[in-house]
Amino acid sequence: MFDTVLIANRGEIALRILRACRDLGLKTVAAHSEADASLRHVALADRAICIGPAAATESYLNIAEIIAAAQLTGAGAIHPGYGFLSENAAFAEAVENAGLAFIGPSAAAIRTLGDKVSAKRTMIAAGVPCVAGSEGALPQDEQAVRAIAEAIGYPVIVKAAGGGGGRGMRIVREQRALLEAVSMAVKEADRAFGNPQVYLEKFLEHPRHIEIQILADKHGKAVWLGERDCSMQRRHQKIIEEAPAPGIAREAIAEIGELCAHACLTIGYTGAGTFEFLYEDGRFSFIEMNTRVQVEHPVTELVTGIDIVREQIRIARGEALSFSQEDIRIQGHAVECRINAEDPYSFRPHPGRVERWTPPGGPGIRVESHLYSGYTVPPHYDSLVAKLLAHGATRAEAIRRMSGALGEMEAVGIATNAPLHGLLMEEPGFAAGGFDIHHLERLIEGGLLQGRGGDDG
Amino acid sequence: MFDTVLIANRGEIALRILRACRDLGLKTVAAHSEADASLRHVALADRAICIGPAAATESYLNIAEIIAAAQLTGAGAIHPGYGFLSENAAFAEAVENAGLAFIGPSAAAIRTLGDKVSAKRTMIAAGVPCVAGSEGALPQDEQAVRAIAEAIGYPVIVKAAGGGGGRGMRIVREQRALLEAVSMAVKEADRAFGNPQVYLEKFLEHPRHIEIQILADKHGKAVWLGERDCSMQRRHQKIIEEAPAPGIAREAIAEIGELCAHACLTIGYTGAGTFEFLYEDGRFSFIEMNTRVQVEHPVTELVTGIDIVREQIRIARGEALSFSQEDIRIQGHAVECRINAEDPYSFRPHPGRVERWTPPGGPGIRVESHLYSGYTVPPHYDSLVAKLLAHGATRAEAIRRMSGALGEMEAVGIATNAPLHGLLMEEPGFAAGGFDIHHLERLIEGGLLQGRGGDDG
Amino acid sequence: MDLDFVQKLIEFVSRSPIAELEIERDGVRIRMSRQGVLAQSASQPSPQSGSAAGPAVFTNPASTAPPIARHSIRAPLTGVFYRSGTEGEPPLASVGDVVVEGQKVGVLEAMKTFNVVESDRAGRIVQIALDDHAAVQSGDVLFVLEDLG
Amino acid sequence: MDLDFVQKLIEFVSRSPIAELEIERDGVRIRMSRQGVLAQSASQPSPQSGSAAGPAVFTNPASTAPPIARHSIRAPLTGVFYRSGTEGEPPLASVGDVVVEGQKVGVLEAMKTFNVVESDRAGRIVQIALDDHAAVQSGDVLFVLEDLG
Repeated sequence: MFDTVLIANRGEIALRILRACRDLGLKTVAAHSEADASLRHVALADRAICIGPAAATESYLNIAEIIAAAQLTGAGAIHPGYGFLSENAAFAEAVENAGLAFIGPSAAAIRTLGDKVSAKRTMIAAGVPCVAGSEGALPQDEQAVRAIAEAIGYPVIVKAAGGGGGRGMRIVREQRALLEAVSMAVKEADRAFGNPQVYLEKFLEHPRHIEIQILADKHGKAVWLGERDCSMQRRHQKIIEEAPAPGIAREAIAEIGELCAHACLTIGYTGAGTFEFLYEDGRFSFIEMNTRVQVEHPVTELVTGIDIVREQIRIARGEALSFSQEDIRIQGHAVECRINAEDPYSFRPHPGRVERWTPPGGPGIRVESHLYSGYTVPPHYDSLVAKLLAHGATRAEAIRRMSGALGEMEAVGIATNAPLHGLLMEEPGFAAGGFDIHHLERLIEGGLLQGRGGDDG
Repeated sequence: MFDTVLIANRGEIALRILRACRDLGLKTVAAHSEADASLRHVALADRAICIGPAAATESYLNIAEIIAAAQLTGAGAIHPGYGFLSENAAFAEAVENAGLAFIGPSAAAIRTLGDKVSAKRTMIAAGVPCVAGSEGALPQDEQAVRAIAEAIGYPVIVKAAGGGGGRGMRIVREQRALLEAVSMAVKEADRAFGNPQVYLEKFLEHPRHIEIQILADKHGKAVWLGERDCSMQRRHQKIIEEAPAPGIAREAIAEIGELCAHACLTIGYTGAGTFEFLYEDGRFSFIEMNTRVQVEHPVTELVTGIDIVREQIRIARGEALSFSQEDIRIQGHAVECRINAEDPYSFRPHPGRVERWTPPGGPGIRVESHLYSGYTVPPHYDSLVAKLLAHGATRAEAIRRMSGALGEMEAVGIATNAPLHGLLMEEPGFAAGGFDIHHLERLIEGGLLQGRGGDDG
Repeated sequence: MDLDFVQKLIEFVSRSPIAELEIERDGVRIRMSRQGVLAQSASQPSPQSGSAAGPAVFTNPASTAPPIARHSIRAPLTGVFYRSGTEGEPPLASVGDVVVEGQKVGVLEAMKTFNVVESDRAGRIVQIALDDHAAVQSGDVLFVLEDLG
Repeated sequence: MDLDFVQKLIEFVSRSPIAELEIERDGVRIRMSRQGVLAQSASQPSPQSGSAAGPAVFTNPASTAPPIARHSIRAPLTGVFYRSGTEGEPPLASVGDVVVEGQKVGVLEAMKTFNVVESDRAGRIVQIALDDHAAVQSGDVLFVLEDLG
């Protein structure tokens, strides 16, 4: 079994993976782009190897180069992190074909669950509740499309089978707008994702985003690690996540959790994964599955005490889960704020040199960040530079601690969205909990940020 | 009741107190010396006030100045932290007389427990097991002293009633050395502590240092929060602490814990406190009580989830403890390493400018430190600059995480003892657990540090 | 002597007031001199040049024509500069174009987002300071405009 | 020669009025020159200005007496300098005293610890550079010794 892991990612998640490997006694290889030689995990890894220029297409997305790097350094496994190649079935396949371990599910599972239509079909078969919709891609026949929409009931949403992250979606509120919306969506989907298939779903007006974390080993055991509420979003990007989800009965979570764990066994899914649901009127509706570790996984780690990345690697090594569903207890409440290098009010990205990085500390505070004083945040990759996490006995305590942590954090030299998070920690809707995924956009439209920021001066 | 707390301390504990106040919604005043204007908590406090020059005698030990600062800034309470005036009964009394709240026990309790002879008498009365010894200060009569030593059994140890931290102690292994040792100790105690009283105790050859954390409110409720093992010491200074103590039955801890909590009620002790014991051959022997928050309190916070400093302040506000003994559960294992600004091999202090401070992070890691990149560690105060804490499901996991954290930590510009801690994390005796308080000194005598450090080059 | 040694040397010199450092050993020679100081000593002022011996490039006493006011459009953030809105399409603005305030003249890609560069005043583009796909730092000049007079 | 050696040299030069330093030994040659001083001397090339321009302290052709070697005892750490071992007692060492290598000549208090300052060679104390209770930085000169000749 492998004793060296090549980390095919960057930033905070690369450091997170390194820490998990280190705790397991595994050696690490940091595969990095030319722009990333100064990253924290590159300095800490047992070995580092440059896999190409700054542009991700030539480095972190370059399958051949990454596999060659693993072979060159004697790494027996590749951890893809999130983003980049983490949900690329061809990559997982190439890794397996090269005789290396891919730390994640099988290529087949990624392929099935990566396509939204086949994922939904799979979930329906596995008994996971899905939002009402066309079972599969829409047919050509216009009458048939109209009938499907009628059966679902307006409003409906047209989605691209190959889409994700909110792209390629159109809401239709009445019959006469349906056919044009579908034909536009087909054209866009073809252009954007190389897959013209689209499908219809019931459009939920005020859903919350609730997701279930699962772990499944290669010995027929799958567990669910509670839920996360990720409803604080802007333009379909999560910015605050928490666990447990306020105001949802534990029995309801347990019921959907059991279904997810059982679905993993049905599908033959192994590793860490997340079932994403919309939640409205007490009903969970599956939207997609993330076949990788997620940005917000530490929220679950704080309330369960389970190291998800370590378990993910252990599973890839063929080890059995060392705990059962009964061993999992939810302790207190955890909140995560994603710290992005961007103007907190205009949301304009703000890469640059961090003259001084002072992370917060103290009781209940966990920091996941690759920043250090003197580090230059490059403009080539996404803007996530740190995750602040607060854990407390209650939700109110976790929020108070986060509020303090945001006030302590210093990233002199770049702009971050910490001030926005600071505002949200004080915002009544957030304090109450249970808001929908449009809450933040509504707040912004309502003037939350008005009169703030240098741009208004 | 007070809404503003004056922090009469510096460094990491001042920041720790600030965080607790902030979580409670209390305002803070940072009372600092001229040398400490650039401290982290001074920047974060609602208000800062300079109380004198760098020398502690003229600032952090200046009772009149501190009380005047509280009155000037409208602070209703003073938190003394640890060290400095934290166990000074005259200070507690002066604070009370000024109409302010002292965050700690009553002046009377500090006075009783600060004198080792009266503390021991109090504990015996309260049923807390003490090491065999003279009940009270030794008499003048030489025959009587000989008889006491004979009754205890050699080896015995002569201790100063006013001493502490290992100072003013002499071991006597046979009768003929007894009287000279006692008369020397009396002279030294008089000179060093202004109190010539000395007492005799059985000298334990291989004791462990085990201590019980307690919290007692002003409503007749006292709880114990488990134990800490602080046996890794050098020259009577703790450098690593952990909880729970390896290899001691939970029933034994519960028994001594109950006695301590009960003793608080008997004594009328309120606030946070620590009963320190030597532990040998399955027996606990009380040595002293610390009537303040301790450096190592976060170890207990990690395994219990209880914020000790916050509870301490709540108690001073007259609030009742919000939990009972049954609510306290020990979760996993925690280890703390004290990071001192000193050469890790020669132990020579090393103040100076910290060009870059990169604390460790990730799962299970907590950092308590006032350092930041660009901060200058002054030579005027003690060398503790950070506390690294690791929490894990098991002791082995906590140690592995600590090992990684020590490897990640960077304090460019000063020397720290992190490399020594790194060695100890790998040391078989530490890994086994249950070593005595002489373990580290034996390791050093045995050559642990030989061939290391620049001095040997 | 290895790389660490040289790196350390550079750090030491950087943090010190040392102007030059030269080391020679076993046929290996290291010499370093501080930036700035070298430049300073290189630009030795000849006595004739007088007190005005500053950076002559900014003064052009021969010029007599009234200057046409120029204005730079600068990069609002660090990223990659694109002259086109979409790959393959013609540039949004070229030399000689007259632009109005608020007109889209380029795109900056940074951190997976595309950010419009707008002209912050009206004028005629007389220079495009950077090539398509160039990496730019926040504040770099992208376009030079001339007032329409 | 190792890195520490060069670093120490740089520190020494930094804290001294030395303008340039050159060392050659066993095929190893180290030369360093101070910032500012170099620029200054470079920009004053007039030969008439005489000896006042250069670092005259190093050249003294008029001197005929053989120089007596001097040596400094430096602070091993940053802290407070005490001349006595215990408050109220006489100083451990005074000007004119002859000391041997390893002799305790002072105390440095730092971070609540007391650290002995030992003489690192034999000699006669000709100067005590700092007052009792003075704050010192690591590397500061505490005592100047003269060789016993």
